[in-house]
Amino acid sequence: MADNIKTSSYDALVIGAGIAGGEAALNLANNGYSVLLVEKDLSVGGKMILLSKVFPTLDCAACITTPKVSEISRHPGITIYTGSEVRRVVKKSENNFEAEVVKHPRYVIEDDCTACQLCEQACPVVVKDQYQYNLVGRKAAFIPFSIASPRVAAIDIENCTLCGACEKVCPTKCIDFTMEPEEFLVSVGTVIVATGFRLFDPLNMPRYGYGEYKNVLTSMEMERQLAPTRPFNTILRPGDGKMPDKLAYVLCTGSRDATVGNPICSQICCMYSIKQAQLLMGALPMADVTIYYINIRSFGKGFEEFYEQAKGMGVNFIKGKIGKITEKENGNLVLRYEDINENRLREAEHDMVILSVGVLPNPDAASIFQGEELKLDHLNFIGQARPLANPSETSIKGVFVAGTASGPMDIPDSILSAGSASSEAMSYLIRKG
Amino acid sequence: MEEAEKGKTSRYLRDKKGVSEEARENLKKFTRIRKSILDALKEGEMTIAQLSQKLSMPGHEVVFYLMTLVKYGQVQTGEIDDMDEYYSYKLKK
Amino acid sequence: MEKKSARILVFSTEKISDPAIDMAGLLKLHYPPTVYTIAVPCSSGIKPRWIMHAYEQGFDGVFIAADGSDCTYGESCTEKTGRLVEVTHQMMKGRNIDPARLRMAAICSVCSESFVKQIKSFNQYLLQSTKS
Amino acid sequence: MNKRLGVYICHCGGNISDYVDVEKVKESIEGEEGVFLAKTTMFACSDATQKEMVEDIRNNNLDGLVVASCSPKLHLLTFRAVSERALLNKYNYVHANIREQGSWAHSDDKAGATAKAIQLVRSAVAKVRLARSLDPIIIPSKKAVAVIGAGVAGMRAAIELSDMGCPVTLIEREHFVGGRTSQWDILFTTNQTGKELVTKLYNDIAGRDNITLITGAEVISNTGSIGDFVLKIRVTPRYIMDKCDENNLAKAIEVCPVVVPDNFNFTITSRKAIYHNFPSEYPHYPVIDIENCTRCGECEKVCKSVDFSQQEQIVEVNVGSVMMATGFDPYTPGEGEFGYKLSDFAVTLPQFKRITDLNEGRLVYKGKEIRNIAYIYCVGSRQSEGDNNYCSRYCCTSAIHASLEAKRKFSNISNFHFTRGVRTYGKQELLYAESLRMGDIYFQAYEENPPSVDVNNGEISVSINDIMTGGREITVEPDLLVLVTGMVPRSDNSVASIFKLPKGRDRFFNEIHMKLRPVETVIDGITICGACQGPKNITESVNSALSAAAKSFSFVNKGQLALEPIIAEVDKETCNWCGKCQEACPFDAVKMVKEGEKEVAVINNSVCKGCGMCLPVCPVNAIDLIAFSDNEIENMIDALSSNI
Amino acid sequence: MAAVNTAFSRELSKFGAFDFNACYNCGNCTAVCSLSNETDSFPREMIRFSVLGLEDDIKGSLKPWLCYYCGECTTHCPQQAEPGELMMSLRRWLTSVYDWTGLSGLLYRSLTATVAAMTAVALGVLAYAFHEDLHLEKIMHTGHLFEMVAIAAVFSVILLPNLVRMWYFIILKPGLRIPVKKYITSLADLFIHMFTQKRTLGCDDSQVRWFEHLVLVFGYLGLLFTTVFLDWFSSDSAFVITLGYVVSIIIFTVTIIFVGERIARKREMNSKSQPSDWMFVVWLFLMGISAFAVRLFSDLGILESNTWLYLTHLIILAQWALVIVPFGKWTHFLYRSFAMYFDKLKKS
Repeated sequence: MADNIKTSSYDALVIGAGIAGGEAALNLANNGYSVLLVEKDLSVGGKMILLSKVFPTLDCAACITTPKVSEISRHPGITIYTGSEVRRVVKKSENNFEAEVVKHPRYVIEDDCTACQLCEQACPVVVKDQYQYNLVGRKAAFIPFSIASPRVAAIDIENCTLCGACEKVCPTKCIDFTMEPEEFLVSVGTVIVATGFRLFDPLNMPRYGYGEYKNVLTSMEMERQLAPTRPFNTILRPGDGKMPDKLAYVLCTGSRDATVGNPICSQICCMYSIKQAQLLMGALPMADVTIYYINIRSFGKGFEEFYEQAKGMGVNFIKGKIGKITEKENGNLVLRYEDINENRLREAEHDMVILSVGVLPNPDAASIFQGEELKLDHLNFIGQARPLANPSETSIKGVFVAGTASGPMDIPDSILSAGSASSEAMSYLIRKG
Repeated sequence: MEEAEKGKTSRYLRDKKGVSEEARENLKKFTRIRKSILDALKEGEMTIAQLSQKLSMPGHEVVFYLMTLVKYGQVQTGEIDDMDEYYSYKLKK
Repeated sequence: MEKKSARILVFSTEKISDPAIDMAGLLKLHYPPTVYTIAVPCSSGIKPRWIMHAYEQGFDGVFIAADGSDCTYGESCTEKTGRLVEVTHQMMKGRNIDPARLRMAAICSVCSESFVKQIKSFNQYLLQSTKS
Repeated sequence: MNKRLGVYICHCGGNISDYVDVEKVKESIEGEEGVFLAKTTMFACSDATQKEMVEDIRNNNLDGLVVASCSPKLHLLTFRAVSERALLNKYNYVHANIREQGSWAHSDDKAGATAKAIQLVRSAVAKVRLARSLDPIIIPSKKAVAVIGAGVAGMRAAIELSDMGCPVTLIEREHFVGGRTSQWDILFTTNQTGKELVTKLYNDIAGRDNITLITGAEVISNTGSIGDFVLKIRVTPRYIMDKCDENNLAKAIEVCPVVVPDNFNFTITSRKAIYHNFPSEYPHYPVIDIENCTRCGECEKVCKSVDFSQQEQIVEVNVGSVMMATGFDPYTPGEGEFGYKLSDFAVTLPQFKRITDLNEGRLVYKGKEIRNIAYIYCVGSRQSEGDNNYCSRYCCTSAIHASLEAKRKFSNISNFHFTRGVRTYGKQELLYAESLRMGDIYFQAYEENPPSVDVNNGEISVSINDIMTGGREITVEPDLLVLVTGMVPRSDNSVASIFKLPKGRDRFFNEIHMKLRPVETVIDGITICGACQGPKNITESVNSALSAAAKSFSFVNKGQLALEPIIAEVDKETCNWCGKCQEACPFDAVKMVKEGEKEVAVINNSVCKGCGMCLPVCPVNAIDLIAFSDNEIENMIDALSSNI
Repeated sequence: MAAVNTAFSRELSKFGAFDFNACYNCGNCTAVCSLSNETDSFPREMIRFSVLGLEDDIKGSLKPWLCYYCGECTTHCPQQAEPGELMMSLRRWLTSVYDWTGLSGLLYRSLTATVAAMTAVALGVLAYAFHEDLHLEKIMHTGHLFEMVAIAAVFSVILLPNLVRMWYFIILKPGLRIPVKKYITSLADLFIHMFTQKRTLGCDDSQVRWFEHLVLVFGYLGLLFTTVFLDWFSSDSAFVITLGYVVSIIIFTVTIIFVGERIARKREMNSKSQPSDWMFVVWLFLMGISAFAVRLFSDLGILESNTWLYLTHLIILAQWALVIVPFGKWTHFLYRSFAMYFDKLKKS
């Protein structure tokens, strides 16, 4: 393999092409720097591109993301590797980092694919569609989602039966199973870590019955049901296909909860739940939506007004954390909680429950840095060396952090943090160390 | 290794690494379920609850596979019932 | 032949009301297909003569989907749009055109439902008034 | 007139073609005047189709392009870029929205949707026939940035810009730098003090040649726009010479007979007319508050550095971009609002922070030792009646942090928090948890039923119907009542009105788009950051400051700028200056110019935003907006009203 | 209108409560508690009262006695505010409130005082024994007499007045009026709860705990009955002798299990044991095993030469009867049953 390693150099390496990484890359490129943007997923845009609408403006997430994404993908200063991983980053000296990047085979020649989807039609295999959060299936030959960028097919080699049907129908003959992983050795002047966050997995909270009770969903699953490219084309209970009319949001699922190891507030769940509640009131005019909360944290610009607006629309807000959920025979769910206002234990029946899952650190990022250690904070987010005056500095000089890799934040804050990281990266490059 | 012919490369990889049992099983399962759902719908429109009963398949599995068939254009959504609760589904002509 | 729907020309604004009209489509909120939209930068930049031209070309009504207080070009937008509507109303009276065939409403960037409601009622009005 | 047009009608993978007969649209458009080729495509935005368009344009020498697809908000820029790649001027591209305003809006009426699509495409064709090739307006841009406000955001931005090699003028209205941060003692997250942070930043700034710091300075006018702002700045002198003996100055302060409330300490203490805020304040030497000075001359007697002959100066600064970092004011409660002004022992949170900073060992205020402290939250924020509907974001954490610091610094402190629901978002939650564990007591009420304050013979009592205790009325009699005041926009609005900066509903400066362009304003070349944009803590302010620095830098770093050429145009023949357009223009882009004998209106290309507000007011119809001319609009209307 | 008393949480910490100030009032503890219901929602309310120091409200509440400490609340508390332990501590505190002598509170708060009291009783027994020249028969006779007198005295002088005080706080002070007839018709509940603790069955954890407890109660009452009324140590009846062996075996096996669990900290409720909890179960064990040994030695005819054994048993017995029963954890047995009784009365 050693002979096949390609070498190249850029001014900056940005790890993660979510909204923060994308913004940071654009800022750098717009100021004349060359950027390598590496994304482990098949499409850029991170979690945001999969959202329905965004608070508090209710802009459609895709409509904000796609112009950015297309600007990123067309920018002559930005090279994007999707389906790729940064294996190792070593700091050789100031303004001189060496990174090992592996591009996993997509088994489709990107330049030749016209996204005609004939391969997808032809493929006989159906597996869970991770981009629809497993609510429906997808083929083993597939385009990740309709607004994916690049909008190019890929083969899910784990599940492919290598029947060759896709190859037969492909008009441009762009499917190629002989592809091998490509390795790149890249030298860069600075690195921006924008590896984002993980969502809390509610399987770790068995008392909420997620996984066992099919009508208990995570907020991200609901987000997909509400998105323009939604899986059911309407909102249905995954348990039996019923249109729900009494929905509940369980806030602080996996946040502010020491028993699951996450004592901090995830900062976004209150607002995205309020947003989803508003969208649900629009999509299902007859439905009741109740939000069970400990404290509503609508702290940002326009957030409090957005919360008031939801109350005005008739969303119920009940102060009390849900203790446990049980399922009835008809698939409805009984939620047990203490209504703090009434100082009383209550049980409420809902036909669909959405767990507003919190933000957890993404542990992958730190381990790729060799030599100098990229320090994490005590919550396992990327540590900020000087959080007040230099919020994007990390323990390694010349490595900067953008977005939720350093802690929970909403989209505007992620974008500002990306601006901050790119700004510091630029002055680091100009200063020469 | 000889160069695989363009458009027939799947064979190359099949020879090289084979296909996992899991992937095969998964394909068989889907093919079987798809057939059973499509056969059931040949008899007429059905709701998910009805399909679930007829095929003795848990509701959530019916939702998953049926919606996948809707997504790939083999089944289409019909009318919603009077209670505005369940849609019925039919074969796409 | 009786018309099913009135011909309405909508002046929307690129940054504020046009996105709302887009969203109406996205949400599949239906309105008559004889409603056409021309997007301009700001509702206070619509010339009365364009509106008059539309009537001459057979449009039953003109609807200004104004920026309202959200206008990115400044707070004076509402007032200025109001003034041009006033001027146009005068011109319409001069030519014996029912002033109610010009309507204006502030449509914010997420006011899809309100847009559709407005258009439907305008359409109703126009159908009724042309019948009589 | 464009004669060779290419028209592409998109299926959008069924999104359009399921409801609109795209083939029919294509057929009916083929016969239109000037249409050279018409095609349908599955996805117009796919790379493959884009490549095809480029080739079609080049091979056929097309001079106009229409794509009928989704909303222009999504892909206008995409197809403009396609035109450019085909060497066709991008303003010869016109977008027709037949999805959001076609197939989707009329999915209930396929025939109607198809008819509408045809007319929409025809009107786009009518427009593109008249389209002109336009070049962006290129203007030189001065490689320098003015940062207004030397608080933590402004200082940090200045350093960053300086690092990027961009000269900076840092303008501070006060005589000392550091803004609000210099007023705080220990800060949350790092345990640094505000003073330490400001000191570090100041030293950093002082060591740089390309940052000019002007204190006591106020921007009084701007005659310029992006790339070339010309700011006039009034600089109030310190009345003290640069090189001065500190001992003598200390004496001068001592002898000054004038005593006024000290705003640095939020008026809880007083100072002299010659003063500095704290001993190591930056810049190092004091200043004479000339408004309150009686010119008694006592200070001159003990200190040679005092110099009353210094004069106010007007400085002119020329920069390519301006950054606003003017910060916030703490909310001032109304008289009687939660007992404010009714008792000496009702203070605001900023005052409380100064009180704890100024005390050592025991917490004493106005001669009384303070043991029990009550905090009322959301004072001036989340008002159900009042102007401030918004949440001020920082105050929960700030109050909890201040109360914990008081507890750590002084013995026997009990804290009682009267909240509206604690909002320690993110990692700040840990502070709340710590506060609870330290025994602080929290109450909560909703907006309808806020806590009430009684002042009786100087004794304060605070009562609340605590929802966490089943709505029971609970009363605390504190020694000190702290009103946790929120952030409000600066009361002095003069800078904003000079630049005509728009404000949001909350009266803070408004960005163009919270997510797409979060630090830019509708006034090109002016960026905003820190708390002048809305409540923020220090980290958040700095993040926005650095973002704004990068943005401002991008306006100036290339030495020139390209501006959108869609602006107003005056027909000098028809115009006979009446001034109405000038009145209508919100950006001051119209000037009267004498052309020989005639007075005519002239548009300043680099200032005009192309809103068109000047169009309808012209009594002789002498103004058109490029790309929205009478001819274009009327032809579009004609096309829309044509028969199918 | 209520005033806050921050001193109370410091006071409560002496009874074993800790970290309950961390509570942010989410109500999760109440929601996961299977004994909590719409009419009686706890433990959060009790935590809140404790944080604010609303002593009167706690005194007037039966909720601390309605909790059987399965530990679910503590396991799931997002703030790790130890609600279960708080409820336990409130029971200890209430015991001290009900106790007119004030000794309960002293013993709970101070380990030194407890050790001193236990030592004093032991020394008293020894002093008496030496006074009688270690004459076994005499001592045994007095021992049996002591048992009867102690039970009567402790109950009438200490426990009965304390129950009246409890009644005062729960029923009289809040101004509840309950017809006498109700007192009589509700008695059944008192006894059912006293002997079966059937409420524990509603708890979420395994029912083994309830069964063990039930067996222990019957074992304990059986031993009491056999030794005091059937005079087991001196009896010749084969039935009585066997019965005594059986019940004492029950006591020490069950208590061994309990001690083992406490050491292993298997259950949430076991993880934060206070000295009073240890003492209760250890002394119960010692009682069982020493009584067993005394009778065994007597049957083997070697008790005469082992006077120390009976003395040990008597010391344990005296400590039990004079310290643990009137002032220690034993009282929970009584107060809990009466709590259920009063609860029934209140709701009538």
